Amino acid sequence: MSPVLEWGSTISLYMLLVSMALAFVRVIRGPSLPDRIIALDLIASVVVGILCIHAIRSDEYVYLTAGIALALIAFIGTVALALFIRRGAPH
Amino acid sequence: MTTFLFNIALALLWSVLNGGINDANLLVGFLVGYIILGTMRVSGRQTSYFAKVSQAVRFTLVFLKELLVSSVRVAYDVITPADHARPGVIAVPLDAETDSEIALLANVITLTPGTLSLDVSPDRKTLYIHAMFIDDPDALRREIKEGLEKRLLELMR
Amino acid sequence: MEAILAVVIGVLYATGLYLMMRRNIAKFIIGLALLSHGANLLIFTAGGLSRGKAPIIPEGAEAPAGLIADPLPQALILTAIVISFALLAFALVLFLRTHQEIRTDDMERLRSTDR
Amino acid sequence: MTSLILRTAARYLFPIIMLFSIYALLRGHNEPGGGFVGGLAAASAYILYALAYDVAAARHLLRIDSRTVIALGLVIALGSALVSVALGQPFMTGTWGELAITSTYKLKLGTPLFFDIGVYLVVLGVTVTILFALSDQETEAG
Amino acid sequence: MNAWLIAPVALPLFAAILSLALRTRVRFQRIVSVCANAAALSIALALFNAVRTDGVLVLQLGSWPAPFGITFVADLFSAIMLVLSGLMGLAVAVYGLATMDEARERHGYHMLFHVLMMGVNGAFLTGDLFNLYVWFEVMLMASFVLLSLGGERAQLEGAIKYVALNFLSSALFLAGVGILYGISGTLNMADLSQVLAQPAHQGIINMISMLFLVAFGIKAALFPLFFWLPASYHTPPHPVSAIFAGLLTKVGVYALIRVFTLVFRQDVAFTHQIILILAAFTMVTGVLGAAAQMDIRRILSFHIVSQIGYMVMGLGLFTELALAGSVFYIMHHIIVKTNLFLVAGVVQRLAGSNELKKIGGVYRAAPWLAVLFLVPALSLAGIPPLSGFFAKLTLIVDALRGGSWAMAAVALSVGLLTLFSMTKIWNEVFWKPAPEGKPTLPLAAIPVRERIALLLPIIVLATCTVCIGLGSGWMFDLARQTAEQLLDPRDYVTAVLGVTEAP
Amino acid sequence: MLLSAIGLVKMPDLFTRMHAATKVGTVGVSGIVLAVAVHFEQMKVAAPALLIIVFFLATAPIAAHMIGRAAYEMGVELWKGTVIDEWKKQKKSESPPPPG
Amino acid sequence: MNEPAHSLATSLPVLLIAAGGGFAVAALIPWLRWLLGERSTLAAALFPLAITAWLAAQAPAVFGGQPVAFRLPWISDLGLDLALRLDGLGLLFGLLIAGIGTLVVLYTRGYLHGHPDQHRFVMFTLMFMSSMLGVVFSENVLLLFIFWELTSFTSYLMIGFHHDQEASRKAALQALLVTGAGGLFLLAGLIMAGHAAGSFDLSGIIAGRDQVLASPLFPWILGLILIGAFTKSAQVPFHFWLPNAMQAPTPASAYLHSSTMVKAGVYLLARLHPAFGSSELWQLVVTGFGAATLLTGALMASGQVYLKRLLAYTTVGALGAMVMGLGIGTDAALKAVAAFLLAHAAYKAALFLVAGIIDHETGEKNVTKLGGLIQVMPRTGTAALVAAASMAGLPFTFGFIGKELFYTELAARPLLAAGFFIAGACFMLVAWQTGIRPFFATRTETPKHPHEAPWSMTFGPLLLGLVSLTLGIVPGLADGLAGAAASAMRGHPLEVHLHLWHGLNLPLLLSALTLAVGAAMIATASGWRSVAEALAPAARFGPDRLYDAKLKGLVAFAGWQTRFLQNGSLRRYLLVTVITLCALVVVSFARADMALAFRALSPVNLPMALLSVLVILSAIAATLSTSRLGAVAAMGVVGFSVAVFFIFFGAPDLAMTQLVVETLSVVLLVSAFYYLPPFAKRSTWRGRARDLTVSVFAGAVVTLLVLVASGVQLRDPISSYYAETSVPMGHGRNIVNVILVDYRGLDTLGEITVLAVAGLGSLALLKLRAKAGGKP
Ligand code: NA
Ligand code: NA
Repeated sequence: MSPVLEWGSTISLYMLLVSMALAFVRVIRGPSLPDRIIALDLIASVVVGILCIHAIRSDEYVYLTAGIALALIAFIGTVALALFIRRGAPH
Repeated sequence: MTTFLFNIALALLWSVLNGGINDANLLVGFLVGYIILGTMRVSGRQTSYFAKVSQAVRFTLVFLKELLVSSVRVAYDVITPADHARPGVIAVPLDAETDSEIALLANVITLTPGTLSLDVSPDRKTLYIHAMFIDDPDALRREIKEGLEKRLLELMR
Repeated sequence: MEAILAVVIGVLYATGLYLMMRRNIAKFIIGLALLSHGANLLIFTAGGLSRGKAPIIPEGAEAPAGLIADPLPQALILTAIVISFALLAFALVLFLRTHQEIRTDDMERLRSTDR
Repeated sequence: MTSLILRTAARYLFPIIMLFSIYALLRGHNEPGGGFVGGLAAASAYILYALAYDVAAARHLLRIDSRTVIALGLVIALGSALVSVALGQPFMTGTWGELAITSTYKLKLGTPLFFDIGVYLVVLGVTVTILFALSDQETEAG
Repeated sequence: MNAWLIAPVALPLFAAILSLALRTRVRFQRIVSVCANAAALSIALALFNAVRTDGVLVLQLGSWPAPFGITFVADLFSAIMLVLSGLMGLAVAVYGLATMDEARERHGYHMLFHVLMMGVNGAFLTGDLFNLYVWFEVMLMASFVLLSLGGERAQLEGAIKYVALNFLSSALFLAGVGILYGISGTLNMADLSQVLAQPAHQGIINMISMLFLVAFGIKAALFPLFFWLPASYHTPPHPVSAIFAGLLTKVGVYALIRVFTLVFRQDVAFTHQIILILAAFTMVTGVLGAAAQMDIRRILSFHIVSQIGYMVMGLGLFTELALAGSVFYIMHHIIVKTNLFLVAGVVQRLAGSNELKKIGGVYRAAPWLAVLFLVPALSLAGIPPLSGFFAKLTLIVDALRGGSWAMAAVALSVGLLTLFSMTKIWNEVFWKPAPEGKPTLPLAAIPVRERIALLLPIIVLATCTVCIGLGSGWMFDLARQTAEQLLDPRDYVTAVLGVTEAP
Repeated sequence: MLLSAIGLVKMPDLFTRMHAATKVGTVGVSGIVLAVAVHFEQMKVAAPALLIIVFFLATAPIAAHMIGRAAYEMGVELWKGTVIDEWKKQKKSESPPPPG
Repeated sequence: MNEPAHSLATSLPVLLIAAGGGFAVAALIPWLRWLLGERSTLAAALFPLAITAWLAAQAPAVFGGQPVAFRLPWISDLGLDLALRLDGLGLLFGLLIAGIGTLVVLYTRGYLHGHPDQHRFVMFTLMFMSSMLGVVFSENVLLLFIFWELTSFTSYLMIGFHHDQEASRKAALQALLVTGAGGLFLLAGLIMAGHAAGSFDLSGIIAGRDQVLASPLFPWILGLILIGAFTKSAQVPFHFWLPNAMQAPTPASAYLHSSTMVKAGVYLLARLHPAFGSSELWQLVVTGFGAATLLTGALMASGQVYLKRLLAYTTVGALGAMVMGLGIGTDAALKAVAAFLLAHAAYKAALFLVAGIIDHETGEKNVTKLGGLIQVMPRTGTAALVAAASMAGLPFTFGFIGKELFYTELAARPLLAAGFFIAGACFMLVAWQTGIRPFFATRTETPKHPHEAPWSMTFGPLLLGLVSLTLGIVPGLADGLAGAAASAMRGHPLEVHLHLWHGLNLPLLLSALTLAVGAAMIATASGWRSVAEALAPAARFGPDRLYDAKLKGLVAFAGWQTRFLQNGSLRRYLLVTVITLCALVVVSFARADMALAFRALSPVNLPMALLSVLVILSAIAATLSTSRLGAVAAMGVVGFSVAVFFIFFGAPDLAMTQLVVETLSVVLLVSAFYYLPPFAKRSTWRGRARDLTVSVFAGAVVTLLVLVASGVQLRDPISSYYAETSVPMGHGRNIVNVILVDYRGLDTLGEITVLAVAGLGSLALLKLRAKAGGKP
């Protein structure tokens, strides 16, 4: 692995992790439910990013399949959450 | 016809997933897609598809440009301490008619940073958009209608 | 790394158990999920953390090229994940039904069968 | 009324997700994937459809009762495990053969593959059953 | 015969699928249910016979050699358990014909029952620790649903506790398996037996063994882990209670015995001493719990706990005779306890309740039922010459021989308290006149076909109880041989692994 | 990606936060995925990598739309700097939105 | 005596039939009843009659020192064999049991005439008789115990025969629990004795008595066995159940509580006398308890007015006398016991049967309200008179012989003699009250108009009276029987020669004095009664009340314990479970005294460390979250982060599955939480703190486990095999998947079954209610 790639991927990785942490802050702080949902959605994206970075760093493309799965499916959770808050609970 | 095209698209997708466009992959992909669509029974209209390819390419390019430009704008707003945003919700009258047209337009608008489709009015004539930088609502409306919607409709019809 | 993960696992177990001891049905469910995560991570850690490659043999090869992660714990966890998903789903439905039937989500009020 | 945008997207995303699920299923023996993930992905597709439209529509899309899907999956899984018994080998012994689709493309078929298909169907059926049932609650409650 | 080892699992699964596919056709499901259970019993008997003549049977699933694949093993202990589960399955299936309501049947009662049997049989047969976990889950999931199916308030409340504590048990079991694999690199129990035989790292192995002890202890309803059982067992329909009472906790006991004779057997002075202490408390708290109850099934549920103590006591004493006592006790108790729950079902049918205060006069109304109750009840209390006496006798003889005075005292006095509970039921339900205005129906009030379905299993099981008592010599020899195999697992290990490493 | 996350934390209201999260997130992931495609230099890998982008582009806006709509309908407050709200006007003139 | 007895081939099965056949015959009775109606009772009487006859036929051989024996191996490893043996003691008891059994069955025909459950009573009687015969024929002590327990249980059924009455049920339960508890002590004692002696055969224990006596456990062995015997034979302080058991129908009382079951304890002591009789402990304890019982029974009897209670207390006293004799254990004492046993059985059974007739015919149980019955029931009166005379110890009855023998032995033991003397006087009083007064006092009105009872009922008392009289006049007839029995008690042959006239000696004097004092007591009977009534409140502190209090206390304690443990709070259950786990693991850890030895652990990876912090924080956030959705979201973060762990440690399959499952879980939770109310804070501060402490501790224990286990690798994992064979044999490159569908496909099969059940179960759970309608 070239040093550029090494550094680049490392930096990206840390950036992604920081993103995740920040998104997590939003999950915790809210204040509204949609805020939390967006943050969760973002975390899913970040995980895709991490998957890709890891694919590069370990030189294994097999992780990409997981990325595809997440890219395709993660939004369903978001949609469900959105529908949920829109409906409002019966209580 | 759309169904058939979609089926071909799925076959291609299959091949790509399976690591190469070759006869066997396409065949299997087509079969798989056929089965899926067969269970779905998506209704469609007659359209010429291949003629649209060039339009599609053009549209994609325009879209990518929009995407990048407004990304930078949002990013700028994010990293600079001051808030430049002038957000608001505007209504955009729609020329798009079919579900697919409306949906695609809405998604494209959402993907374009700075704008976010909120909802379509029940009569399907208006799209409500949240935008981050509204200097002139009418200008923005025009921008969307002339830029994205027109090209999109060209592509779809 | 094991030490850190051991702490993570411990925290997952602790929070999971704590939530399961709450009087709230919904919290119980969350606790259940956390505990499952803890158990999965535990198998993963105990099975040996390797920095090897994914246990997938390259195309054309007969055996993995170098060090690979132990595939067995992975298979076990996969099974466990699915089972705990099934359990979570069923527990959720069960609690939902209980709530509908008894009109409370307070665990401490579900005592009639012991008395 | 759910979102028109969502509904439209669901119509197009559904086959794509399904396709991916089958891909994950069939390639699982050699690449990441397999019956679990495939089945979960397929279920996600139906759930998306149910979220966008309603449960009835999704159920219609499935065409057969989700319980039948489960039964089918179990039958396939059990049947594939029993093939070897019929051949006088222990239960679940993998039995492999090749199916030539074209001259260059030979499909390697084995009972483990069919077993995985069974897994796929069960996972799909179960996930869909539970979520549909939960959503039915809603219709009844609402 | 080896290939047939899978049948006790595959057959119920097939029956379950069939019931699922034909879920609207209740009559058909019933036929499938009885046939499948009858076939399972036949297979179990054939396997048992084969084990007795040919020794340990082994099936390497998928043709993968042990310890790489999953191995099914039938030694005497497994074979006995299989026969018992087959017998209980058939008895309860027949009984269910008369008592199960069609709504439950349409919603999968039969399918769940088959799956339950599949899980139970799988647990008895597997020689692989993680596979055991899977069978536990199969069994548990089916039992969760069977327990809550119908959704009555009590059922739901009971099920929540059942689910919660059994989930915890599974999580601990899983953790134990994970850690054990981590240190030993294998999941095959025979292999584990060899790997762990080396003297190193006993402390860690002990710690892990405690995970298993608690995990299985919850399933077996050991003190102080039994809470889920009295909270739930009296809530579902009677056939469900009966099969739970007969088999489920015994799977926990089976697992305890299997694991603590095959895998964790290095530091007996520590591990088995703990087991012994828990067994004593289990007996006492269980029987006292029963003394405080005023409902037939609640009394019986607490007695399950108490009796589990006896079964585990043999493991704790860890001599050949004591283990033989445990095995004997299990054989006896499965039959007796199932039967008592079945009788409770008939009482419910005739008197309308299982609450002692609300019913009575069953002796007058249905004297034969009274006899059928007395046989298992007295056996449970250890009255000779019924099966329970010999089981207890074996354990007590061993405890006294080994100088475990306290254990012997506990075992004896708990027997008396059991008698107290059984006579309480007898007094209140059978002897006491029916309360004013709530006459108890005679057996003749039940339509003939249902009566046959209800009574036939009870009669058969009662006969078994008497036969085990009178033929206790033969049964004892069997238990003794089983204990011998358990105490010296060389046969088992050789059969599974092919060769035995020098320890 | 990081930008989007910072945005998520920093932006004053939900809607503006959403802009940050979904768009920049998508672009960020796309960039990384492109890097992957370039790194592996094979069709076999690049194609799935590109698919990730496609799928992201296909799904992210839907999610964003759903949240935005939900948030708006549940009445999450807009930032005080919001300049215009035409939907509200429209809604006021119409009957209240149909539930569910 | 101890050499293996030779068997009489033809006689073998008969012993077995005697000991077990009652159950088989009992099982036939419902059919007999269906065939013959009430006459089935008469048919049933043939069974005990046949046994009696057979036993009588064996007498010559047995008297000749040739016991009949029978042995089948049963559970030899436990020391349990089906070993039966008929010797002198067995013969004496056997004749009593089968003979009186015959009479009792006959009696039942009249006593329960028209009773719908008559046949059941006969069934119980036969079952009981067989059990009792089993006790006295058993050569193996464990077998003896089996029959012992059976007598407890069958007598339970007989005592509770009038089960519609609460008092009956209570008395039956009391008898069962007291004798059952005693049985447990007995079993423990017998097993320990068997272990000490190296044999569970009676002859083996006798042969190995030196080991037993030398064993440090001997006091325990003896104590345990004595408790068993004393409870059965109603010795002080366990005597209380016997009078209460008079709730039983009279034939049962006559059978169980006079002639047979209560004598099982005496029998056991007699049986074991050759083994333990030589120990001082035995002599002290057995004599002491016997004497105490004798006095207690006799004194308490003198205060009673109800027929059966009068008889019951004298039975207690008589049993005490026999036990006392066995405690003393000299040749003379044993001879006295043998004779007294026979005498007592004959007169007491007769009196009970008479009491039953009186009750049956007059409906009156109180002796002070009875009189003049001789006019209407002469046969009964005659029988009563003779029996009472025997009980009072008047000359020319066998009771006199028995008493004389006792005085012969006791002459040298003034204290015991005094006790026996007082008791004898009391017995006279009771004899008067029960056997003479109702018939010869002034005629009184009774609830029912009395008639002479049918022959089936009077036959028994008359025959027994005849026996008392005959043996009283020609005591030599009993020489053989008493001699054989005494020999068995002694352990070597004893000659017994019974004479009516021993000459003018001290025993005779004492007898005469007893008669005089007894007569005085009869004259002042009402006075004695008032004394007894005045003392009655003292019974509150007696063992009967103690039994009640103990039973109540037990149930109360059980209730408390159960409410405490099984209090319905899931939280409590979880706490206890978790604490148990922690305690056990920590104890193992502390015991092992090991250091945390880390294996070559993987190095700390900074991104992973960051991720770990994130997981921890989100887990805590999920815990603290006050909103349902917040908790779900935090849980989602945990799930995603765990997936990232999987990514980094080479598990793409896991990561993918985890991610998809997490997404679906969120959908699932959200769909379900929709129906659940928002979180409410319910626990108190203290409760939360306690839960938190325990949870954290549990977490720490898990951490400890992982840490400790990480340091150990006993062998290379088996998974290298998978890497080598996955492609060539599993035909797949994804090893994890090959494991799932091939190597460990069975796991997966089980797992999808779990899934299927979860799915179908959820559906059923949700739907079945919908069908039921009911609540919304
Ligand atoms: Na049980
Ligand atoms: Na059970």
